Amino acid sequence: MVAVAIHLPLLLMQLPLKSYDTNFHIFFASHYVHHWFNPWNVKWFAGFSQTTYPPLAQQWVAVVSRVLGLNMAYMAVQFAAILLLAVGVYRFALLWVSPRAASIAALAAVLAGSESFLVYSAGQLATTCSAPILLNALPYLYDWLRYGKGRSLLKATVLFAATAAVHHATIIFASMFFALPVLALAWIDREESDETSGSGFAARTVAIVILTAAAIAVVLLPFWIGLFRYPITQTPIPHPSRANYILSPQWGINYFLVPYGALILALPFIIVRGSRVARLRPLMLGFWLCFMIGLGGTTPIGLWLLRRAFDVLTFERFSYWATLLALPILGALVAGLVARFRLKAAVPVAVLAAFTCAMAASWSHYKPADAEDFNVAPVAQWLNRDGHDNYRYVTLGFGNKLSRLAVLTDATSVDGESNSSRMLPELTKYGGGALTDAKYFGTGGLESLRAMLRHADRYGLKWAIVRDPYYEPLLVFAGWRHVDNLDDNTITIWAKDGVPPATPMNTSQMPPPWEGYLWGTLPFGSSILAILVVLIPDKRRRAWREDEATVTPITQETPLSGRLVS
Amino acid sequence: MSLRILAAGCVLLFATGALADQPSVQVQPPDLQGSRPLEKQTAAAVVRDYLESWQKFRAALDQNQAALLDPDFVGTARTKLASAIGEQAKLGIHTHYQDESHKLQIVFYSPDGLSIQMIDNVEYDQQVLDRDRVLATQHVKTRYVVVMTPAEVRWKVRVFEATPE
Amino acid sequence: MKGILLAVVLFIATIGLLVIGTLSPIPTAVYYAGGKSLTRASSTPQDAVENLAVQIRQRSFGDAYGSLANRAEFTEPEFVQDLTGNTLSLRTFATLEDFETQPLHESADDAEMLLKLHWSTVVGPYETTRDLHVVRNGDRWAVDWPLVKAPHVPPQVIPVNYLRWDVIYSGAGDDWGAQDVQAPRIRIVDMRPVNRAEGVVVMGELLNEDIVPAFVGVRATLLSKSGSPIASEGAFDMISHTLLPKQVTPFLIRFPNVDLSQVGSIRMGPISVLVSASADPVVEIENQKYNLDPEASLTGQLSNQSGQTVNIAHVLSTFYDKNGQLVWVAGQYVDRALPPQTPVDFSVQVPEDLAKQISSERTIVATYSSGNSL
Amino acid sequence: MTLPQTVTAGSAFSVPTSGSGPAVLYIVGPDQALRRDVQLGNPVSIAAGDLYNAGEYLAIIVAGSSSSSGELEVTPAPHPDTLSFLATPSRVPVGLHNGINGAVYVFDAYHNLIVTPMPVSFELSGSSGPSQARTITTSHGVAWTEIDSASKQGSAKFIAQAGGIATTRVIDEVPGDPCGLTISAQPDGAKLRVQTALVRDCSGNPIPDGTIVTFTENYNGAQTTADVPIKKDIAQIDMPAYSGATISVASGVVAGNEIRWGGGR
Repeated sequence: MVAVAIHLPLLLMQLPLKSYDTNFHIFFASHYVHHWFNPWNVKWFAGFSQTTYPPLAQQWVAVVSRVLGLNMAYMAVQFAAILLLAVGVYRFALLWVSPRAASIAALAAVLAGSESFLVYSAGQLATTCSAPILLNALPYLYDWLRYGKGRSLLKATVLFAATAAVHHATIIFASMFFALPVLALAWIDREESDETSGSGFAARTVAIVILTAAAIAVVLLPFWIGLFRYPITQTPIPHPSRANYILSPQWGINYFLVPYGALILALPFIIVRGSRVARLRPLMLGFWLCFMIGLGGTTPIGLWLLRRAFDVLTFERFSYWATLLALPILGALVAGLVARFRLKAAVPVAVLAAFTCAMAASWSHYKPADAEDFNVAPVAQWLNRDGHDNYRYVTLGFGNKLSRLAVLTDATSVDGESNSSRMLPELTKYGGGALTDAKYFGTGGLESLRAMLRHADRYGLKWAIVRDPYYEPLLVFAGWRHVDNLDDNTITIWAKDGVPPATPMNTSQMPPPWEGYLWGTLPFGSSILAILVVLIPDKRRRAWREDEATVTPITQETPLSGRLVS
Repeated sequence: MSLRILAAGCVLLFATGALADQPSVQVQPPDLQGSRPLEKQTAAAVVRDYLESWQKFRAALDQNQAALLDPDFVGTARTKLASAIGEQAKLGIHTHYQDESHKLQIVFYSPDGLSIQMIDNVEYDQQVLDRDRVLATQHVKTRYVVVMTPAEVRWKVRVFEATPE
Repeated sequence: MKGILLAVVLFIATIGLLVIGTLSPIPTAVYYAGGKSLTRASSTPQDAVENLAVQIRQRSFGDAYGSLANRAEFTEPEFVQDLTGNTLSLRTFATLEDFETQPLHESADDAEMLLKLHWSTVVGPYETTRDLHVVRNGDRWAVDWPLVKAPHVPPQVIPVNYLRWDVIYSGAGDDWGAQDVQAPRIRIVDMRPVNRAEGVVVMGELLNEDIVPAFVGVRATLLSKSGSPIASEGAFDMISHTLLPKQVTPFLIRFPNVDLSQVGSIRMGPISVLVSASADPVVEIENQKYNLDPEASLTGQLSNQSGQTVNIAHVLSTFYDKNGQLVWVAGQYVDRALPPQTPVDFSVQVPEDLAKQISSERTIVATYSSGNSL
Repeated sequence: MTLPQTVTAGSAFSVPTSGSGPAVLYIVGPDQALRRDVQLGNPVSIAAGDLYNAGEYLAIIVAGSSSSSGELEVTPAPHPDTLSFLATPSRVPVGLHNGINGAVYVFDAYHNLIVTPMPVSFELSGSSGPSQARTITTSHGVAWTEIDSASKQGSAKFIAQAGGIATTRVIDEVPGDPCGLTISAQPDGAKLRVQTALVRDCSGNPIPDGTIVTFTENYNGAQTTADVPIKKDIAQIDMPAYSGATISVASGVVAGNEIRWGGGR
């Protein structure tokens, strides 16, 4: 109900459209609407394969868009993810703490600043959709490791595969932070109950690792093939989540204060509680490590552990995962406080939680992805008429409206927002992000833009659509002519004379048709299968919950929690 | 001399194409009016683009899709062909053209380089169909006067007219 | 007990990692923090200069101004104008990408430091150098900023008598045979390929032979000895794209990683488009002097003879040997705006290995004036 | 069905038919498709203006499941209605041999190219001097010519005429390169005002305003240059006044005189 009350209105207002990545996901989804089995998208980078990004969340947006349209379909899928997160956190927390604490953890998940930050500011649909699926998979992992139930093995494997189908980074990185503590927990609990031999436990572990790895490999096969054929070799692109948040406090606010909010006050207690209770230690350690990495460049630990990947990853998602890992312990803490101090605790905690959620949800208003909202429809109309779409275009100063424009126009661009999908050397060599934001990437971004403009003829790049006069001098000196104005002269169109019409490019990178069929079938199929297998009833579920309540160490070791449970 | 070699090359090229249901093509040496010399690359490009325009012409009249004409026809030729396609569609008929042979000769290259005129002695089969029912088939042997003008990356057919031989 | 110990270890580890990460930040963190290292107490002349550069890089002009020893000599806006220009210019949107310091002289109470600032701009990087006098003030050092005051343009009325061409085309649509104005006639009057370490460079000069302005570009395609294309590149910004009647522009086209021995022939593709244009601004290039020392360069001043400010100027120089053969083409963006009637210095660098061949030069200026693009 | 062998584009004609009962007549070609309901045994009338695109047509009569067909050739109307007159260039330097060319494609009222030979007259008449005229017979519907540009600048009318239809193009005959470019200098305060004499081409035509004249001053190893547009037939610039400086002038590839300031010419 809290999720409905808080997030449904915000999603109905389509608040995520202001975020960084929402339009990117909608653009990918719009391609799946028209070309479900053909991942080759000609609209960006002079042609690229969408197999470079796991498709499941976007495919669901595409499916739902048949009824709701793309924007609302995105909101619907995002809302489903939020609901699923509450369920996932509850089920995951039940592994560690009492049902009451788990309920509070689920409630906290809905109010978590990092969730709202990712949904409304970052627009990371894939991260926020994959984490709930992962969380829902973990109890089955525990079940399989503890009791060796075949159904749990099946459910865990399918859910892990579905997680991968939504987001590769979640399955590669987050699964470590989440699964290893669960593995340790199962081992601890096994020692206490002595139900399973060590070798049996090891065999189950190996079995599920192999099965899951195989399932993930198959479900995302075209993705892995693409990664193998074209490993990511591009120059790292700066991202402020890799800053030191103490030295760069503005980024500290953005990537630490806002996502964690009032949770920061609880961090010491989470460490203390997680350390004192043996059974919570794996979870606490997982949280601590994820938290430290989530601090980006504030500490060197991220660089030490991730090495080159440090310069490729962004770290707001680590803060998100750290929050989710902290929630069970937080739930127990809050449950204890409320039990002890009743309203005196409940009210301030509720106020802090509400403030955290409100701040993060409204952050996109205070620090918008684009300084100014504007309508790209006139630009799309211009590109779509009089044969303008025979040539490629580049936008300058469009921010994430680049994706919105790409949805609306038939014309193709040399630019795009999916950094891992880029193959053109002008884009990968210099360490700049999207050309439309070239100036924000310093020398690297501007070198990349100049290289692209230099090779305009090669790519049939005739139009530069400019919303930031900053770029005008470059266009003037590089031989582009101002040919038209749009939208009350706030957008100018520049043309390069003598450019031949665009021809298909990068076709050697085009996935063969069979990969397209796999891409259109397996990831989406994994989600359908996940829904079906989760519906298979679990006979021991109730008994397990009861067991869990009794073995929760909080009840045994702390008088506070003892009172809570009693 | 080079144009003769070109002509011979074209004959060879398109004669091999005949094996694959392609028309036979014979390019005769130009009999030029106009003061502008015709480079062999230009002559080859014009012939190539004209023969390609026949493929689009065939497809457009067969499928009643005027949009197929866009890459190859412009001006009067495009207007007239598109109008015929509209009339065909309205009458519920379509026409299948199968060109069997072309004998091409460039006869005029305007001094400004902005138009090339060509004579094509062509033989083709014309089959008029009412949906799938063949109404009539005729073997036609005629002469086309073709005027082509340069567009951005290719020559386009601007005048496409069958005339008495 | 074990749990408390773990918590203590984690707290210590956390604080330790935060301290390491802050005192010895990783390169990415340094980049976002705005400099080579953190600002720290200016206990040496080097620290003082580096702190100032970091503040400039972070565009914390207020802090930078506050740290200066001679701030009483000028106001903060004057200091900011010195760095960013008092009107729109290349400096306005330049970001300080990197800097270097070099001590020149140091005593107990003062020091001379060289500060090289590497700026990034939309048209490419440029570099400025400042000789800084650093003075000791107690246990702190502070920089005397050598302010270059923006030249004051006296109040005056400059008669506007510019020539302008406008073009009316026949309009869209396909009206074959209808008359339209033809593109301007242009001609490549000189062309020379040379082999350089970075690849082949094709340079030359292009003349607008017509009586109307031309918007021009040049493309070169290198062909192998068998006639197949090796590479095709355009002059990009190494050409003045707007050419008035009878005006000549140099051009330079780079082909990285190609050796001239591979090249059989070169196909040049000049293009010209008839455009609306203005004969203004006229920029006089005064006191051009070719210098061999300390580094080969052409220096001089640009003097804007029109009444309109030129925001960005691109100086393009063609260098010839004593036989009049083309030796090199070089360009330099001028980081300051050109106010009317006010000379502004420029310097065009020449490769050292070609320096001694140069006997004469010819320079033109391409200009950008804000709001004048259509 | 008895078809006429040829018909003129846009003209009326009739097709006699034999037999009885209702039928449908199709006339189908690449440029047009017609359908008429007919009563067999009666002639089918095609009204004037119904079949107007020249070309080869297939006429088909369909009666029930049977059909018969024949060829029909539509020829262009004999009278020109439109001339596509390609005249280039729009600007030409004066006194250029064969500098102006024109090509005319002759079309009838239905935009059919008239391929039967017919005379086309070309005439170039300038604001001064005699006009030049010639008549060319079309071949495959096209006639072309080349004409010298006049020696005096100005707008010339280039007229093509065929069968009473005339089309006019305007050719700007423009000055050639500057000829005898000379400069003089006068002190102007601390500066030196350098200006050209009236800038003319070799035929005495004034060079248009806006044409760039390059001034170069050399003094003591330093050089000052300026690209200056001609305004009101002269170009002028203020340059540093150094005694002993040499100042030269050029426009495009044409060099002018050189003067020495303070040291005489």
